[in-house]
Amino acid sequence: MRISEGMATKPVGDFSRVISDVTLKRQYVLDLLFRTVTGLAAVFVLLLLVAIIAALGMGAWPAIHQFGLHFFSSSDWNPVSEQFGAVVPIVGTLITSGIALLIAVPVSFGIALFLTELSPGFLKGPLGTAIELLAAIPSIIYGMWGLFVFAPFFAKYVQPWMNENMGPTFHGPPMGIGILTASLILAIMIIPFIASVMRDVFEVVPPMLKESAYGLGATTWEVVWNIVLPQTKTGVVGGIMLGLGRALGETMAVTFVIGNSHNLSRSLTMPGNTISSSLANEFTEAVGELYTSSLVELGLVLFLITFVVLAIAKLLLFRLKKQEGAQT
Amino acid sequence: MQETNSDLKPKILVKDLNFYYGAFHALKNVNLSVVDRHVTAFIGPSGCGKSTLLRTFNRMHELYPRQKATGEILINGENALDPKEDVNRLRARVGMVFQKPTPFPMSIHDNIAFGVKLYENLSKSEMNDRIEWALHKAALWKEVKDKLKQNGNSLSGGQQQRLCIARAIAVRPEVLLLDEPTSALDPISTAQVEELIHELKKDYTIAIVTHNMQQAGRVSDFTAFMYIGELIEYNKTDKIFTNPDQSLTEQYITGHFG
Amino acid sequence: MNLKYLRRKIANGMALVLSLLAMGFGLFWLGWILYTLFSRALPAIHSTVFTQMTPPPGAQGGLLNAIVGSLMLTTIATLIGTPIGILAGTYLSEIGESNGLSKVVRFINSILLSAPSVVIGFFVYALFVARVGHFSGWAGAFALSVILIPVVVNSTETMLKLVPTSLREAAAALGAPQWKVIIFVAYRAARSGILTGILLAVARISGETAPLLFTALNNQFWSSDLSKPMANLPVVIFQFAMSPYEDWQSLAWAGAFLITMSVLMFNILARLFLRGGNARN
Amino acid sequence: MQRHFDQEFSGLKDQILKMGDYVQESVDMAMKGLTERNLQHFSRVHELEILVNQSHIEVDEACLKVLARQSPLATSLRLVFSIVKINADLERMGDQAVNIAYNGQHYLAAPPIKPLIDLPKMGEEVKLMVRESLEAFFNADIELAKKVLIYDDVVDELKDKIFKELCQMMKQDPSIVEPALNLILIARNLERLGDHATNIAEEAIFDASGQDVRHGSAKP
Repeated sequence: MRISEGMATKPVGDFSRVISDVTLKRQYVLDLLFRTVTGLAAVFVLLLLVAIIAALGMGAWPAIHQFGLHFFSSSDWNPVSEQFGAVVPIVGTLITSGIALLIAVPVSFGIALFLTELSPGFLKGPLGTAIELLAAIPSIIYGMWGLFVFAPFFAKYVQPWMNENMGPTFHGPPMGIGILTASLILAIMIIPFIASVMRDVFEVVPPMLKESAYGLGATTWEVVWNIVLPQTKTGVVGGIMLGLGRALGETMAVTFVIGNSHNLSRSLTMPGNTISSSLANEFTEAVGELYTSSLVELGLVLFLITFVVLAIAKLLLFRLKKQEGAQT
Repeated sequence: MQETNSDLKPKILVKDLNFYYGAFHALKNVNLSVVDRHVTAFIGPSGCGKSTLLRTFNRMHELYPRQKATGEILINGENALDPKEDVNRLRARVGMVFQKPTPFPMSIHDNIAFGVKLYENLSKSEMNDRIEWALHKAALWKEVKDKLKQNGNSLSGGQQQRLCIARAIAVRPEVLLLDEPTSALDPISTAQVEELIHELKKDYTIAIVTHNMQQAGRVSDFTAFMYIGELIEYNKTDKIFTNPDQSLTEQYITGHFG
Repeated sequence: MNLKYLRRKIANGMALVLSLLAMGFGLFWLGWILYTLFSRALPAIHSTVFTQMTPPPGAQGGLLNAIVGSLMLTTIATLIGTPIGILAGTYLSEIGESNGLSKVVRFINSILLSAPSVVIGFFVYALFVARVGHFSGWAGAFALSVILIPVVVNSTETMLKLVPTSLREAAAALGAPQWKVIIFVAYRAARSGILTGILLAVARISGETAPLLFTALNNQFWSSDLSKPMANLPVVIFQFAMSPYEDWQSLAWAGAFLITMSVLMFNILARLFLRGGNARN
Repeated sequence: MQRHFDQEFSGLKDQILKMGDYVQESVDMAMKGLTERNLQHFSRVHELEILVNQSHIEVDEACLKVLARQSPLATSLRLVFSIVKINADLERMGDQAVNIAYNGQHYLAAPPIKPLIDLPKMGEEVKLMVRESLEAFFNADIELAKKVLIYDDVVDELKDKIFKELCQMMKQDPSIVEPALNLILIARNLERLGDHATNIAEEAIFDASGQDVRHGSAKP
């Protein structure tokens, strides 16, 4: 490995002494500039949130001033008499998201289980992609499909049967649209989010861990339930929270199928409202400061709800992580 | 390797160096000199501060706000730790090669040109000469001369590491810091890099951190043994490896701990 | 074979069957929705969709103004949002890293990321539309960019974090100033990841409807004036679908098909980019 | 690819080669002094001894360094191992040459008791053994090394013959006991030199093939 040729013996210079101060100065200035510009962009993101809260707060002020806490206890929503209470949309939001989660979590878990443990190798990729496709479809498509295809189907085939065979919670005129339909569509929408997060976290469980459980004679189900799930609970909770956040804020799909009614009904098959659907349906037509302002307050409430969900999720994740840290 | 002491002039003089990671005192009153145009190896168990010491020589630690060094590091008599000393210029003078090969995501040619372009305005042909020179020095020219346009990542691990050495040399530094340069390489590539170190010490002052004792023995002229942030023993490698003064050094190189 | 073992076997079998059913459940909806989309949209797609303006009820027409409007809004939103997003993401990953501002901005970004899009539409309405007194294309584009920014910030930060520290240190060790390290080394190494993030963000905003309802609204006619209300696909789809007119509904399906395809295309592109980038590195 | 480390090993070999030259010259001079009755040659032997002793220390140090720093394995390990032992052999051989010079000096102080025939012959044999054993080592020539092992028997026979003859002479004429003893001691030192040469030959075989042929553990 001799270094041959004359090239190798060029002098090693003390050239670095001649690096000019001008170059160094220019570099310093450009560095400062770069840091400032990126810092300003970061501050912009911060200001964005401040601005959102401020704008919503200011917009909502007349309503807050007028109704105070009454806004949260009244279910009266009357543009004509300018009486606005938010109970119906808030409850609607919580109920639709809750039901959606109830359906979506077990199904997503099943899908993730199938994709990681059962599916033959050649199907894993295509099936995973198919589920992710479900997430890529814009929400307005879900809404149209719900309105034009699913709701009539539901009204014709499912609702009559429910009216006969189930409790009053499921009774109502067979219109197809209503809280339950909205919840179902929300569930379908958030399944891919939860399922793909679950699959991702299941897949990173070290094979050795699973193999040692199989080595003791555990069944697939026992391995997943007793080894994989506890190992990945942080990720699973994160995925569920992601889905819940989606469901709470989802606007278009719900707007199409919920029926936009400000009456609180005992039945899940009756039309109802969520915060986001009220906004989408009514905002462009709202007249009068108080009406608009009440809608803005609704938006603020929705924002706060998603914020609280996010905060709870972060806290939960933090505590789970701490527990895991303590265990090991 | 016969040499008289008059050949040995210090290139780097470390005086009362202390280093802190936040509240953790990582280097404690280190004093030593790195000899010009020789290889000095830093050995010691993990966490002994050998890499930390190396990284203060080009103020690499300043990339991280919580790390702080006090004391003096005189390179050619000038204090490198002096805040007035421009850190970028210092780094151009004190090159560094890392544990894992770090080819930039660009062509072999651009990898080497990147550092050169920072402080020199070379014509195209001058630049090509410089690149060829550096690749020769790093004993890589023959292997890559036909694929200079290829991405640096397309090379094998050992070649990547030699590319990184070529990249460091191309800037023509005075000192070359090698931070466990072969720990990610296979034995053949390791031997090639070690061979290269022998060639390079004719022109450069080299400081190498290694956790491979045999490697320190093979490549270095001087060895510094460190333990929990302190410099325990510093001497000619022959001396350290056959008859160390400190029993701690003896225990470490005989594998009784660490 | 003892009873306990049998019970375990049965539990396992049931769980596996249920998991298979869940998979089928998911695929069933996907199939149904895609079938509906294709079967309703394909008959509605004529060349007139791309050449004519949105019609009044009962008349012949297309979606040209809406398509152009959507393209303009998305492009402008991307042009506004991407640089800000990348720069802010760079700050979080490279410059602030663990300082107070970064921590706050990172948290705020996660709030923005999960903020309902309808609320963002509201915000832009209050900020612009209410002040100027009318809906405008600018407002719509801005709303979309507010949705896009947190996505880009997040993906840029994540992708830059994946760039090995040693690569940055290697560049710095040559004497490169920080801006050169970031632009010529870190960005290059994270290139495909950052691009993927942008594509996914664009995919997300191109299907957004709610914020546009309050900002760009709609325009029956050709308009390339961004300071006026502007036609765009999502809102046209919403209005036409909710209308009682057959023609409009059928145009809505055609529009729905178009945005679904473009969203899917962006998603696929993003995947290809990520894969190509991984293969190269 | 010529590697730096190979250079270091060939450096070791050069050092031991030089030492071997000293020893050969030393034996040569000692015998020459005896046969030519020239005391000057003996003083050269003493000069050479200093050089041999210096080399002895240098080679030891160099081997230690190489072992400590290069952690040689397989061929290179055997090489260093052999060099360490050959180094000891050569040093002893240097001493034996000095002994021969010493006894020779004493022998020359008195008039010769007989014409020297077998002793010079033995000296030639031993010199050949020393030369060929070193040659065998440097050239990794196993055949040559085996030849050296056979010479050893010749040398032993010569020694026996000289012993018997001188014992006979001493019985007949007790006044020559002192010079005769000097000759016997020279023969004995020559025999020892032969033994060391045999050791070197055995190391040569070990170094070249990894086979241990000492103590008849494998027949040459």
